[in-house]
Amino acid sequence: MIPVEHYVALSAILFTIGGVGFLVRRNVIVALMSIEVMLNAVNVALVAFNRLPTHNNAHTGQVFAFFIIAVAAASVAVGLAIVLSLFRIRRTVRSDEADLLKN
Amino acid sequence: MSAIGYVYFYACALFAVLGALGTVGAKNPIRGAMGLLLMILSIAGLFLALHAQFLAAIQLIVYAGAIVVLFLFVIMLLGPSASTPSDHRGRIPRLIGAGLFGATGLGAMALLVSSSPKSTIGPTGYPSPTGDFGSVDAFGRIIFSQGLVPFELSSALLMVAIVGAVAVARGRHKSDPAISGAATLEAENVPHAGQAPRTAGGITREAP
Amino acid sequence: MKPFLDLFSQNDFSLIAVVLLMPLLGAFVNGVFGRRLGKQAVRMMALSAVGVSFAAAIATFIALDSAVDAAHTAHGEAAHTKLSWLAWEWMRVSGPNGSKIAIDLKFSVDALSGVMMLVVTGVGFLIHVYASEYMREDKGYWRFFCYLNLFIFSMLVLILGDSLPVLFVGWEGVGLCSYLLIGFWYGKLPNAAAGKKAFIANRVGDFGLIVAMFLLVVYCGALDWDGIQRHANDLVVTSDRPGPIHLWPIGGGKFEDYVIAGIRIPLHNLQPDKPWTITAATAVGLMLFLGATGKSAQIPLYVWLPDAMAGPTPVSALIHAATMVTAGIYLVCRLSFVFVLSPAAMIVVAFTGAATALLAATIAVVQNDIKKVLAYSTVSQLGFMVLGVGVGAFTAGFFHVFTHAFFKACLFLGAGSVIHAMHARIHDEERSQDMRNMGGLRRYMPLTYGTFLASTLCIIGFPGTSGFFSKDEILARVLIETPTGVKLANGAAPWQWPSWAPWLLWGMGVVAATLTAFYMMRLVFQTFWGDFRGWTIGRPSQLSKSHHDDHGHAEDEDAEDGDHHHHDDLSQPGPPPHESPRSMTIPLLILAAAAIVAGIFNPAAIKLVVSTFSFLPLEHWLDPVFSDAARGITLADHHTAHTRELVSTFGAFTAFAAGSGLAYWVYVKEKGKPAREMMLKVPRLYKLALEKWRVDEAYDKTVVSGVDALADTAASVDQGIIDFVLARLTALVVAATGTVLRVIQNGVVHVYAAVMVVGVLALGWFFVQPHADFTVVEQDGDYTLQAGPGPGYEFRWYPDATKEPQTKDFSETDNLKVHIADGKSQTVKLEVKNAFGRVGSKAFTITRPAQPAGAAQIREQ
Amino acid sequence: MATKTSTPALPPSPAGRPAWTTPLFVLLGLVILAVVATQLLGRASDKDVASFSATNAAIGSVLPLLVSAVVAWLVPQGHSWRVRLPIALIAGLFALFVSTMWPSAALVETADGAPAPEETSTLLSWLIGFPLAGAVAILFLPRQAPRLLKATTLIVMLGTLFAALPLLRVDMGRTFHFNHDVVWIERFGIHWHVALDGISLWLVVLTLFSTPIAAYASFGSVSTRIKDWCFSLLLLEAGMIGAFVALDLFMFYVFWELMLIPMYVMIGVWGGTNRIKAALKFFLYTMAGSLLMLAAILYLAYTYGRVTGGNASFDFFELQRLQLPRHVQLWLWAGFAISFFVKVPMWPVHTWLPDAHTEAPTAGSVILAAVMLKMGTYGYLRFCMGLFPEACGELAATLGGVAVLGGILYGALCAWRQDDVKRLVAYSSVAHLGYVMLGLFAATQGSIEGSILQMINHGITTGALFLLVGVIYDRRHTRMLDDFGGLAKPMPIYATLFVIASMASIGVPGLNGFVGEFLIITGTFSSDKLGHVAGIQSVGAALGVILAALYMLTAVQKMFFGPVTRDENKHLPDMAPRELVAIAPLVIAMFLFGFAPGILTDRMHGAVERVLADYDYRAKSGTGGKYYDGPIRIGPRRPGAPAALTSADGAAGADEASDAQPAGGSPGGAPSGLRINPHGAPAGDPHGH
Repeated sequence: MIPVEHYVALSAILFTIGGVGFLVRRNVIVALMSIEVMLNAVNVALVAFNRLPTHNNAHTGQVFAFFIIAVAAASVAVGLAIVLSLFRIRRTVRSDEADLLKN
Repeated sequence: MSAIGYVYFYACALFAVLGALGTVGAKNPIRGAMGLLLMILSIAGLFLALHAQFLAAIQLIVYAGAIVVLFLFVIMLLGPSASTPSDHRGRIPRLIGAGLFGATGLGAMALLVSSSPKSTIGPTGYPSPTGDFGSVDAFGRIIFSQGLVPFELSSALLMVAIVGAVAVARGRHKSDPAISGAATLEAENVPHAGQAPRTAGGITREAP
Repeated sequence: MKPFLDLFSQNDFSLIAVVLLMPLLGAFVNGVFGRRLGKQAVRMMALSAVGVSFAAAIATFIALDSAVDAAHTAHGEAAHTKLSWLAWEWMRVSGPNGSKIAIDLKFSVDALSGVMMLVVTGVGFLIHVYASEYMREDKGYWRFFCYLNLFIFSMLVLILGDSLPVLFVGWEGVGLCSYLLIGFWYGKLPNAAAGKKAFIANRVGDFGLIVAMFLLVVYCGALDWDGIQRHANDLVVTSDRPGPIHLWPIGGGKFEDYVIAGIRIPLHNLQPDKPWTITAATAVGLMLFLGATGKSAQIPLYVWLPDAMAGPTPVSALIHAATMVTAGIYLVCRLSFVFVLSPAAMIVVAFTGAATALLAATIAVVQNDIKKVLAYSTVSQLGFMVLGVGVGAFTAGFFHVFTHAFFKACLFLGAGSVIHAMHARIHDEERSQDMRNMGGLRRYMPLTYGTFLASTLCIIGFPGTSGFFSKDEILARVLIETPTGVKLANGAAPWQWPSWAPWLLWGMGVVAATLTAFYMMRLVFQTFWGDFRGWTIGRPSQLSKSHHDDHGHAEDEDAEDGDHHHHDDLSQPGPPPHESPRSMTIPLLILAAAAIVAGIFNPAAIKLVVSTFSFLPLEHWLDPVFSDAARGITLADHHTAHTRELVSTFGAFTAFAAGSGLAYWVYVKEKGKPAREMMLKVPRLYKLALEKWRVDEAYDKTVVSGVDALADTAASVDQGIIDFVLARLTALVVAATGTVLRVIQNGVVHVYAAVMVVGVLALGWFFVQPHADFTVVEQDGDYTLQAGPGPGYEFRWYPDATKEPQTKDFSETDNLKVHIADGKSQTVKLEVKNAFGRVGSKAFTITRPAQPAGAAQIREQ
Repeated sequence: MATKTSTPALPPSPAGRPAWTTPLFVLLGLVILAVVATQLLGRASDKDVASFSATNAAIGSVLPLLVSAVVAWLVPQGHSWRVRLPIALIAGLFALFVSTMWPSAALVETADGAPAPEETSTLLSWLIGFPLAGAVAILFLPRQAPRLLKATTLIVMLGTLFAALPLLRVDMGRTFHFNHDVVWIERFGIHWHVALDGISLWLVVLTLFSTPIAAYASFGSVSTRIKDWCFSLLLLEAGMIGAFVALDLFMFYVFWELMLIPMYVMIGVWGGTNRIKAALKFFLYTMAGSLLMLAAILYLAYTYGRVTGGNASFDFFELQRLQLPRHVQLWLWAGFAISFFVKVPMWPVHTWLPDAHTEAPTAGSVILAAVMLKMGTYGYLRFCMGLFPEACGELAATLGGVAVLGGILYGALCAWRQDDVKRLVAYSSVAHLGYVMLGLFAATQGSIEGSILQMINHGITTGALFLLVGVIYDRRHTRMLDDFGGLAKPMPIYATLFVIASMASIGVPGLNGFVGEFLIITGTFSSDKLGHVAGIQSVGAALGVILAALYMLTAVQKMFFGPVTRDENKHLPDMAPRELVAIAPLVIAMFLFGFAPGILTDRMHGAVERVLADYDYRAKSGTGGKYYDGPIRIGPRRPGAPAALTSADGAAGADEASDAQPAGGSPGGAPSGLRINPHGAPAGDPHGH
């Protein structure tokens, strides 16, 4: 059986990749996708921990992951709507052009 | 069994990491979306290995079926503008942040692995879960009993998200949404212009 | 009468309330309804108010007399008797050592205040009668009588108040009325300014009074007359707290070197070897006297009184000559037992009085304005009174107050009568009061002249008149009596007068008396003798009636400013000046008569001639009041006294004779030629005297401009420094910081995300690190240490840090109980391991003090 | 501005009106009769106390009616019923007030014999609630009906005033009354705790008294946004009352901030030309101070919870039990004191006051001067001296110097240099409150009573002055001294009232200003808290009386005397009925409290004694201050503290269960037997070990 640490390590790697992607990429769509990567990483960790014998077959982690998926769906929907809106205003999807707050 | 399990895990893990790297690294967002799809599929595989069959299904349906498609849809809608040329603006802080973030992530992982109790890692593995762990039945029982309120709230959240998405994406005015939206935002940046009628009331007192 | 008086008991003598409240009622009615009442009603209200008050005062005085007699028969000797009436408790102040001193709104009449009360209501009534005619044409008639009645009320409160704060109410009340009446014709700026000047000069005196009051509260623990008298000796206590007053270092503090940032400021150089102290009696005496100088127009605060003549003439007569200005002398007499404790304070009083008398007389000699001369003569006479009380001759000083009230009131009213007459043609205020425009008035105004002359004879000390007796008494007493104070509590004698002081004072007094005789006779000769210089006197038929009729004081309220400056065409002949109407002359006659005969109340000078003479009613009457003060006064022995009295009387007589003779020679014989020659010979000296020695200007240059500069500095510091630093500078700093921070806010989401990463990093580090902390609760040597919680914390306790831990492994036990014996200390250590397996530790040293009730001391290592 | 009423010259007919002379002499006779009658009655009273008190009671009930009637008759003809009726009512109210409050032995006797008046424990909460409810009600009224809005506001305010009358019927003694304690937020130990003692009584009464006056006066000059104005006024009143009666520090803070907002709005919306700047300055200064206070309050509450091992508590009496070492106490003291000093305002944080006053509308100035500044002095007296006596004692001498130099003298000098009447009065407030603070620092019975008296009197006097300045501002739209001159001619009544108010402000004895100053100065000199500088400080304070005359009389002279220099001023109308009615109660109060301050001080003796006993108990060792030294711990309750809901005595026993238990006691059942025997609980040292 695979030790849970492996899953956690995988989760950490995915999370880091997603985080770095979010920070480095300026394409808003890609940034959103990076966020999805991070959320998925978290899901992996949660589901893995849920397998630990200390949890007595409870579904806590899985339920949590389920809700995260729901929230991710919502965030993507709104996020992409914002991307469209931004594109309409600035004709770009580059996040560093989206500095309307600055002025 | 054990060996197959390892192989399966590592294969899925490898694909997941590759997919993630593809998502993050691809110049073309379409490729990024494909990478995301790859990662999602791999993770769904991992979920199966973790006795989370229902979740794996949900992962496929919601992520692969809805979210990735939505991404693709938007990318298509934007066309060539979706992929942006790189420039140097804000690159250094971004790289520093990314570096810090990466270092932290990896450091946290190292710390975790080094400090976790050795006894829990072992070849014996965990006992298989009893009954219908991870199945739709079991999941549904929990969702509709203990988790009913959050579940209903999540539906409300999705509702709100849909309405919000429609409202945001639709723009302000039906006629010429692009220009008028920009114009409104510009107008709001002009100080006080919008408040003129309100302050007038206060000033009238000074009139003798 | 007797059954009526029997209604009132000695301690609840509410007839005093009638005396007091009648004028108040008059003021109220005239003030609120006067505008609509019409002059007749206003006049009737005002006169009846003061009249009833006067009648009640007489009744009170009779009752007092019988009470004094009763006390006399009861004790076998004259005892201090008073009738009192308590309205209600006014307030309660903090005394020494947390005690509370009740201050009552209580009024009392004793021998001293009884006489003053009669003078104030009596003279006040006469002046009301006079004023009702004098002010007939004024639009502010009702206002005038409102103020005048209010003044009588305040003056009565001042006199009848049974404690210093109640006196202070009257004190300020008369000041307020004086302010309002000086500025009565407020349309003219100089009048308003003079009122303000008077009020502020008086306010300086009030400062002294307030200081004296709190000193008395702490030292005597009382503010009512009896209480102060009972505890007066506490004022010279030198030993225990509160002790003498430290002038330097202030309050008896100690200067030590002050080190700031390594720089030593040698403050110890300011520390004298022996602190400079004065007794509380001296301090109280000086402070009370500061109050008196304000109200009684002594150096240095006399400057307001001459300016105060801007008010209507009856006001000058009532307030600024007869009554209010004597309040200071009344105060000194009232608290004579405090003053005599301090010869040092007394010498200041005496010399201030003598100097004022002399200075004011020199100014009066050259003035041409009839009211100015009288004003300075008032200041000078007040100086005499102060000189009298300053040497301890309280009866003599007070007697001069009494006689002066009559003759000075009469003089002012006479002057008013003259001005009234002059106003027939000369409407300009300054010129209508100028003596150079008068002359020969005795032909046209015989009654005025007669009364004026009688009062003048009094003031210059014509033998046999009241002024002669009172002034001579003062001068004689200067030589006979010396305040020596009482022994201090430690047995030491207080500071004593130098032996030359009485003679110097006497000399100043005699010179001042000579000058008085000179300038007063000059006034009479210039005004009433010789030829009329105002205008050509022609037949009445040649004149239009209008000229004659509108001599009413044009300062009526509705007149436009400047309207009343008729261009008096004095080259045209006019009617002769006319005698004043009856309601003006009758008060004059009464006052003049009183002035002449008032001497019989204390004709001490007769004793020189008839040694067995002992008809001294006033002295006997006031004896109980001043008996307590007598212990601080040393009299010359009988023989010396007799000689000195003779010398003094001779001196006084010479002064009168020389002064008036000189005036006769200069102004009647030589028609003023010597005066003009003198004027030309020493023009600068003359000018200086005419300009009142430029004291006002000197005050302007020093005190006033000093305060001015201080105020300017304060105002500019307020705006320029405090407001700048606190408001504008902080705003500037905030704005600058904002400018700097705005650079970071570049609107790029990625940068924000990067910054967030840094924050998350810091937080993460905090959670990864374990934090060992605990609180200590003590209960009789049992110390309970409670560790603070944290994520996944496990604990290991070391009850003694130098020894082994309590348990070898980390456990969930988050508290530890240790017992520490008295006076012992112990170091306790805690190690904490968190979920990440990291270990932190913290150690405390707990010290339990030896005393059983003491608290534990915890020091962090 | 139609003033047909007062000035127009009724040309007095030379013969006068003989009809009037009769009443005059009737009056004269009446006074003599009254004196003789009291004399006879007084005789009788010696023999028979009962009959005297019965007479007294009869007089007490008839007197107000009589006074009203007489005053209505006395008001000069030419004034309409709109002046007569309110003034008669005001006079009647005052007569009632005096006859009930008169410190007389006979009355106390009856009070002792009869059962003590019932105390409604919720009364104070109602007093806060009425204006608050009124404010909410205003929101539902139509903006287009200004008369309705104004009437509602006034009715609510007067209703609150009348509802407060039972407060005056209770003999205050040493303790707190009308205690109302309900758990508000249980988790943090926050209570709704209101109670009243002899100190806050008068401040509450002052608030209730001056707010309707300000409101009524303002309705003549404020014409825009009436709805918002009424709302602000009512909210402000609720906030001020709440702050004066709150004994829970959290609650106090809430009300403290609550009253800030309406005032900010009032200055910012209805103010003068620089109103925005002034409002911002006012807000920032006060806010900066109050945030420090918030931090200190939170620290105290948290520490309390930590030390007792139970919940945190914001209750004043509980927090008073904390014994804090020097370094802690000084910081906490600073947090509180700076907040209060800003509000007072003390030098050097006073510069917001002139700006705020100058720009505020008249009613805003009146309320600001009359009540809000007292918040600072009251806060210092209640909270700083109650919670940190050692720190107060240690710094008293220094701060006394600041109060004298920076407040009394510096404020007066600055006032002298102002060209703007409102600024002048504002700086005079700085000087007057310097006296108040000096009295508090001196901390003797007399000086504290004097300080409270001075707070009330300053409220009355300065309130009146601001009202009067508002009157002339409404006519001329300027406040510059140079724009006036000779106003006594066109506006005699106005001039008279202004001079009376100035004299009260100067501190002429017989008017109210004097008593407080005198008590403070004598109290300061006899104080042992100020060390060796007590003498020089009281002399400095006495010097202030000269300067007060200087600046006030300069202003009076420039405004009213001399020739009328400007044509605009020649035909100004005199006081309008509304203005007269608004100012009348203040003028009556000036005379009343000048001659009978006992009415006020009688009720505060006990409370001041208690405050001093608490204060002296810990700070008695004089300027050094004998601090408790050691870890923070909790002491026993002070006597006189009402039994609070918090069972802190149980909590002090460190029972862990207090989390589960609703902090002792039941929230619903406010203890009924709260009224502590006013003569019990001696001032002794309860810690006597």
